Amino acid sequence: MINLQDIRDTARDMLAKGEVRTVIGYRRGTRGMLAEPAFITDPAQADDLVWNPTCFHNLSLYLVEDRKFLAHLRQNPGAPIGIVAKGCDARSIVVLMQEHYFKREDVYIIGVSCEGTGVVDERKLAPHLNGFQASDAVFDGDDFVFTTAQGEKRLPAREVMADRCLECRIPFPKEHNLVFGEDKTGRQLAEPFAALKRFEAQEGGDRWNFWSHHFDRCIRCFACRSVCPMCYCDECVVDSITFPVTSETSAEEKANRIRWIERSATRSENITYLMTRAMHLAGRCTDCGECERACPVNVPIRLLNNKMEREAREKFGFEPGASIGGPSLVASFLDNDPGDFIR
Amino acid sequence: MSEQQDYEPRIVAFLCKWCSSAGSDLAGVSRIQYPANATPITVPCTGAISPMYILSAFNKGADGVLVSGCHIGDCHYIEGNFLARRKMQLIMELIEFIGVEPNRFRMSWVSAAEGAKFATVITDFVNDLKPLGPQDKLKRAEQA
Amino acid sequence: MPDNIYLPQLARVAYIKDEVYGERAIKTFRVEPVDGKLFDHECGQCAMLSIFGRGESMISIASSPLIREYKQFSIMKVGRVSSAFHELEVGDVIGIRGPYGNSFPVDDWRGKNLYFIGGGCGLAPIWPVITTAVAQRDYFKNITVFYGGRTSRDIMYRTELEKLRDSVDVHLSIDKAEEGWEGYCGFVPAAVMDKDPNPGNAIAITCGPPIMIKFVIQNLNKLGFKDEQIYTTIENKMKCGIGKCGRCNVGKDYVCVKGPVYSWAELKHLPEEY
Amino acid sequence: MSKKRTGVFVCHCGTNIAATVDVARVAKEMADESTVAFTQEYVYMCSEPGQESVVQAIKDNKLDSVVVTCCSPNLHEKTFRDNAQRAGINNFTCEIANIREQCSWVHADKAKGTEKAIKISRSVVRRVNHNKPMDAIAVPVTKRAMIIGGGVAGIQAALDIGNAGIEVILVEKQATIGGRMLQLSETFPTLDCSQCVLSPKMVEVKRHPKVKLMTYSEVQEVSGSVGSFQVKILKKPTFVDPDKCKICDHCTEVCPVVVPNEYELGLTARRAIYIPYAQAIPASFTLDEDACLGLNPVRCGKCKDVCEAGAINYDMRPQTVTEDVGAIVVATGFDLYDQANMPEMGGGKVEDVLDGLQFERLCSASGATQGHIMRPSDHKVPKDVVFIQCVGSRDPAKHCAYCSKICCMYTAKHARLYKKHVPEGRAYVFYIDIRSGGKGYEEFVQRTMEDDDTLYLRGRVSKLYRKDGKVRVLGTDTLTGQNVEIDADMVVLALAMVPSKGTVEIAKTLKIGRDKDGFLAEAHPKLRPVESVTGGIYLAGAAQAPKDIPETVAQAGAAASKVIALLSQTTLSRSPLIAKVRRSHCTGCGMCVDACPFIAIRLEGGKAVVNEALCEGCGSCSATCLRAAIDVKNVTQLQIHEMIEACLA
Amino acid sequence: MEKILEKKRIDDWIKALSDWEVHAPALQDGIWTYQPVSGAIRLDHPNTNQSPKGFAFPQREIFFSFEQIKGEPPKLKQVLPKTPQHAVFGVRPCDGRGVPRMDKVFNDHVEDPYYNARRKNVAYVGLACNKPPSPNCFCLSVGGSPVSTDGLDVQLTDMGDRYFVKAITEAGKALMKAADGMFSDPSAAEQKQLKQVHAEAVAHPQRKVNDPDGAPAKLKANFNSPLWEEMARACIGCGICTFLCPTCHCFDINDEVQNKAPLKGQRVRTWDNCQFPDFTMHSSGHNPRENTGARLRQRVNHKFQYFHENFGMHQCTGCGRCITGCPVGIDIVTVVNKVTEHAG
Repeated sequence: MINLQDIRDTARDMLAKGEVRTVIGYRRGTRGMLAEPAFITDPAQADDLVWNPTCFHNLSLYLVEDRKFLAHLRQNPGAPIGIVAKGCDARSIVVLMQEHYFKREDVYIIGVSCEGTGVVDERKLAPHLNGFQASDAVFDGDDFVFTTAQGEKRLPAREVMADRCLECRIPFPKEHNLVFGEDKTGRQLAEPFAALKRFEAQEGGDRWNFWSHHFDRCIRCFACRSVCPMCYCDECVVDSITFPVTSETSAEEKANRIRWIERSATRSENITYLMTRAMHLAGRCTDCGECERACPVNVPIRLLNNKMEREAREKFGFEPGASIGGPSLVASFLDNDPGDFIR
Repeated sequence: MSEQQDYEPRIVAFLCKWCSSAGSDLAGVSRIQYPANATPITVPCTGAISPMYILSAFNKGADGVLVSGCHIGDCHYIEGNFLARRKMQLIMELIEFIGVEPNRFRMSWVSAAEGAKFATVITDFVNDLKPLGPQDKLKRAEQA
Repeated sequence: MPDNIYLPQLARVAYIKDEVYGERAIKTFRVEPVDGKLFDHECGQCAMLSIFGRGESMISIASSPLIREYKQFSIMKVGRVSSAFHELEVGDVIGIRGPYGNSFPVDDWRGKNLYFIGGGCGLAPIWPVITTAVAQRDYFKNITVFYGGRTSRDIMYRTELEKLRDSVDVHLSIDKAEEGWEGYCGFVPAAVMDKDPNPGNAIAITCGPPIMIKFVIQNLNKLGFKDEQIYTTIENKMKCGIGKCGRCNVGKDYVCVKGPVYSWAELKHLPEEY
Repeated sequence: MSKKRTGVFVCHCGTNIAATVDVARVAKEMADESTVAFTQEYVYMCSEPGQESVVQAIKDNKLDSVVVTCCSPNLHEKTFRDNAQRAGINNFTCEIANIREQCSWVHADKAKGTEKAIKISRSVVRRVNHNKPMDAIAVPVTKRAMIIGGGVAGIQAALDIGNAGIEVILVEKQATIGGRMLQLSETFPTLDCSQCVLSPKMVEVKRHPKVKLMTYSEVQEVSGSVGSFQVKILKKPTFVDPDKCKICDHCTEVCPVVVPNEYELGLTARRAIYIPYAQAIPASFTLDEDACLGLNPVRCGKCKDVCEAGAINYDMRPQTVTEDVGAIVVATGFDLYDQANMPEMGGGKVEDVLDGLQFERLCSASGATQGHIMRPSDHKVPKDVVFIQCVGSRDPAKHCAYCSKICCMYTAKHARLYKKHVPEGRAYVFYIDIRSGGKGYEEFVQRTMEDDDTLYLRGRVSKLYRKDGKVRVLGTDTLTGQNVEIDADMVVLALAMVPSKGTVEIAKTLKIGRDKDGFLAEAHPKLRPVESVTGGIYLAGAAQAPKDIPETVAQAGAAASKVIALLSQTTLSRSPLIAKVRRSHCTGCGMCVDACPFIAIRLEGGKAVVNEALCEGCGSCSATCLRAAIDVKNVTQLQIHEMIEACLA
Repeated sequence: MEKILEKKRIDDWIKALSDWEVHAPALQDGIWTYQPVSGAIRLDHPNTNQSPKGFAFPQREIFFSFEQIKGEPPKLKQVLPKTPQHAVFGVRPCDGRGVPRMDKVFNDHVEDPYYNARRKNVAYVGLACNKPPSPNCFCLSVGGSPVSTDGLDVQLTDMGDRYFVKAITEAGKALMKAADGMFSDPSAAEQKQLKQVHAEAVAHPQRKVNDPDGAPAKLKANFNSPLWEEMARACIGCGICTFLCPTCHCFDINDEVQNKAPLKGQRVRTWDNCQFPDFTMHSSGHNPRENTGARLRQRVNHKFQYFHENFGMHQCTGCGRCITGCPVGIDIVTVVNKVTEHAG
């Protein structure tokens, strides 16, 4: 069991001593039970920190934001930034460091083991609450306990837990400066890629019907991209909502930005966007599940990323976020990579 | 049925400059006939082919996309085709995953000496594409 | 206004002149209607110009409203659409819709001294006022034009400015001294201070890079100009031109409708989002 | 920036293009492109008037870029780029659209051919819209050359280059230079002694002040490019100091190990310490590490004990040296087709069936039998000898499709040598037909047939096997239609020539292409026969194709003169089409650094930086970069995007 | 016109609307969206995932197509939408109140022909909220009400086994007339019940903007408050809040090219979003709203200050979608409250 107060004390301590300049963690939001990202700089606010089944955000996103902000101000980081990280989040941090986005010493990883559990999937939870909204959620062994207007609702965790947590192979932040909770690596509530397998079994020959339906529904709000710590590019190659302009940027360069897709959220363009994103996340996605959670229209984005993850694992023995010095998936190869698809 | 017979798949063929493009030149020098469905785009190396190109070609209406380069070990740039092999495998899997016919994407190794093989690769690809009909899944729809 | 405000009218490029070369090149275009006539405009108003296939861009109309035969635009090459404009040739057809925005209250300024203070490509938006005032020279008292570029090669409307000297005071400046340059050397705000214009019965109209405008206004204030006596134009990114697409607002005002012309008295109360 | 003004020049190539492509339509379609200011078609664009018209059109129409739609860029890209430059525009703004090899020659349907030609041309027009003028990169030339392979080709090339005053390194895998020619007894058609001709040249190599000889050495890695290669060479230890070795032969007398002698093609044996031939250069013994009991005085040490010169040193270790050279000649020679592939010829398992090289050694005065022809099984003089030509050659179904070129001649030579040694013997030659093009060659074969009374049988041998102490050869004489059955004392197979094992390896190391038969590919079969596809690497001898000695020597000389010409320049221009970083987009993730095969990219201040001297422009970086922050100049992602679009318009 | 419709007859009513294309909320893929009605409908939905604004302001609108042959002037072809008459069922009062706000935007100063062409063919059949359909509802705070008829053509009120059906506009009357016989006149008891239901609906607790009337002035006063940056710290700059909003109307205009030579393409309007960084970025790279704080302020101020200053009403209708949809918990109620409290 994780003692929340320990996390708070650690944060307060480190902030007070100036060992970290900020602790990025979770605090209670104002909309129901949901936690929201918290940026604690004042030791007195350390008690705002929470740890519960709604702490789903992959906070490493804000390490990226922090670096961008510092770069904008042309400032050096100074003291490291502290971050509360689950297993998947910590692996994202590893990938970011693998990609030199920041240095190890710039980050103080306050790891939190998911132990035998994971975060809640609001979509799975909704039917259980009969339209009511929970005001609080807590871990309790194998159960989650929700507080609602109608009283306490106890649900077996695995019934409402996010698929990715059920399938998680490494629910422990291996890379950390400090870790809370037990290392329960290897625990899986469902087999890896179970949702993917379910999908493949069930959709059989009719994948296209399934996917075209979802590709039609995408509204290209870019929440999947915005919420993803790996989508840190200053300009997205597929559909840009920003472009970096420096004094070196010529008018010609601006005029010649490639329009791989149109701005219209039509099927073909959505496919190209989502597929490119899946390709670009291959070997980098640590299955934090944020893209799918953030999607306002429930496009099953995670399946695409999962598919890539499984291919990389099975065909190339590649595990994303395994080590800071390791090679990236598409910039490396093995002599015996399979080639039987080539004619 | 007649429509199916008349249908001529449009193929974008990314050829590496050193092997497959040279191989296609050899096919030409040897006058080996093959269908005219594939328009070649010569790139320095298969390693230079971004998965974006494949997606974009389908987006712009290609019925099939071919990537062809040097045999493993023969890459003019030492290892470009190794890198390509990985990337192309991934994009192929992804395309298939969403329900696009896997036969719409093809990768082959054709050396500078394999003019006949180049012709065979194109011929086979065209023959495999014909029964699939036009690719309209990833294709940008014509509007108004 | 036409029924469909988004549908541009076709206009033919009748004349192109290179004003400034290099990375931040400026070209001047004159366009004439393909059929019928173009809309009438007032000093300071803008038009949305299209190159079909590339897109639209809001450009201030640089010709005087007194000229009905054509409209003139001076466009700096900065991005996608403006680069396309720089590829145009005489005879090419573009799209044009407008006019958009408010205008300089030129008629209210009759009998006053006018000071025009421009920098870089900021001469274009105030050029219709200058040329209109010169055309109606008798209506106004002294007219003075301050204009500066980074270098002598960045001075636009060079020959036109020389011609102006017949009827108005023209003070040209460049940022750094150059051989053969006889005008002022230094930034435009300093050039203004150098000539010490008198705020009495005067209106100052300024346009240029934001940082220039800021210091020009400070200096004008120092010289005794009241906020009501200072006019400027602002540019924000625009797409629709009619206050609907939502991006050009400064506070509650859509610049494409309520702007781009503001007196400093008005502008200083608006949020600094331009 | 004004609008691009591109000129499109459509070549008919006589009827080569015009027969299947409606060239007028191609020109018309191109004229519709917004950036095309001029189009023209002409019957032979590459002809002088054609080229002139291109130059004139560029000048007259103020064109800033050019697309010539014609044959493969391998043929005339340079021609037209030169013309562009002559007309005053940058040569990199000229591109070729290949509508011949990739279109008209391979399609018969004119409608479809025309459509495809339009797509190809349009894609190149769109590409050229974004071509940037650029200048070639000047690379300083290293005035040294390297020859890989010390056979007659390598020797000739080394001497020619050395004689031009250019330092040259000759790398040979074996313990001696000399190669296959050193194994031959006499050479056709003059029947002069092979070693007598070659030995002086070998000595000259050894003594030449400009030639650095590295025997028993192998090329391991090559990096760099034309004008500046870095070659890593492994020097295997010989355990004998060549300077001290007096070739007194005492060591072999005491060496207890006996292994087959590969120089005698296994016909005899040698010791673990040995000298390949008496004439070996360097004239020194070599200790075969694999065969030796252990390079350890405790275990054996006999050779070291008897060596008065103290030349033997067990402590020698493999050494890797790196040599900088500006050009490389590959002369790695041939092997004979493996008999194991030919079960109908006994698969190498039937006694007294020899290959041509073994027979050379039998005939050679320096060979195992001192020039006496004896059959290996019982050392008797063979009375009936069957020579079989085209073994493995000219058999596209099962073996090598090509003609090995020299077999007709050396078989005739063998028959004559045999008859000289065994005048009473009967020689039979099975042949398909006789190819004796060459000075004095036809006469030579005729003499063999007529003067030496050799029985030439036109036909193939279907089978041979050992029977009653002889080799029974079953064949057909297609001229008489009779089946022929000969009980031979010895059979000599004129096996096909194949690229040597070393050739296969070096092709991989150097990244030079091989042709369909595995020989090294020349850059152009007619116009650039001694150049590999890679700049600065040249080909000589049988590694490129089967050839005889005069041809080999001629090609070696040609390669040498190419090298001399190359190295006479102080700088070379390198293709400027290399990677360029868009710094505003680069996040410094380092994926390009990992993907670059040439270690040409590094991170500096959080951004990728390209080393222009090392970048080869392969584009692996650009396809790996997730944010299109790195591009190969003039093959940018934007250009590929435009080409894709044009192909599908 | 006030009528009673038995609940079970609602499908018959819809069947009778053969001149209309009827849409109603349906649960699909885990979210409620407006779908063409093909069978029975049930009007017990929470707030739909997206607002019904797309009926008049679709995410993609083709303005005109253009064609040009080299050397000739371009040919433009106006493409005004010709939509069938739509009847949109189950529109919540907050979304109903979005309609007049959108009408204002698209007709202020200049009329938008595309919006109007669609808008005139849409009738909104509203459904009063007996209880708040979303935990993030706050319509009462912004001048709305769970029983508001603003922007609606018909209002349905759920009264157990029947609907109280009230025509608000002529279009609404037409919808009811299409199935005249199915309705009965409300009894006095039913009238009373309606009042009762409505009163209860209004009494239901909701989330609350503390000082909606003071908001415009206070937001104006706090334009430069550091609070904006702080509150937007978690903002990821996606477009969810605006895409789901019933009154966000920002758009982009782009030329989509199908063929370059000869040129063929169309000018297209697509939804755009003030939270995207390039929304206001000048070509020069200068961006008046450079960071997430400025962009959050723009969204909130637009809803609660600028619109109010221009039209005398809050643009926000209190549907709560931006709160529910935000992946990082940015909560417009909290934001407005914090800023207004700060102004204190």
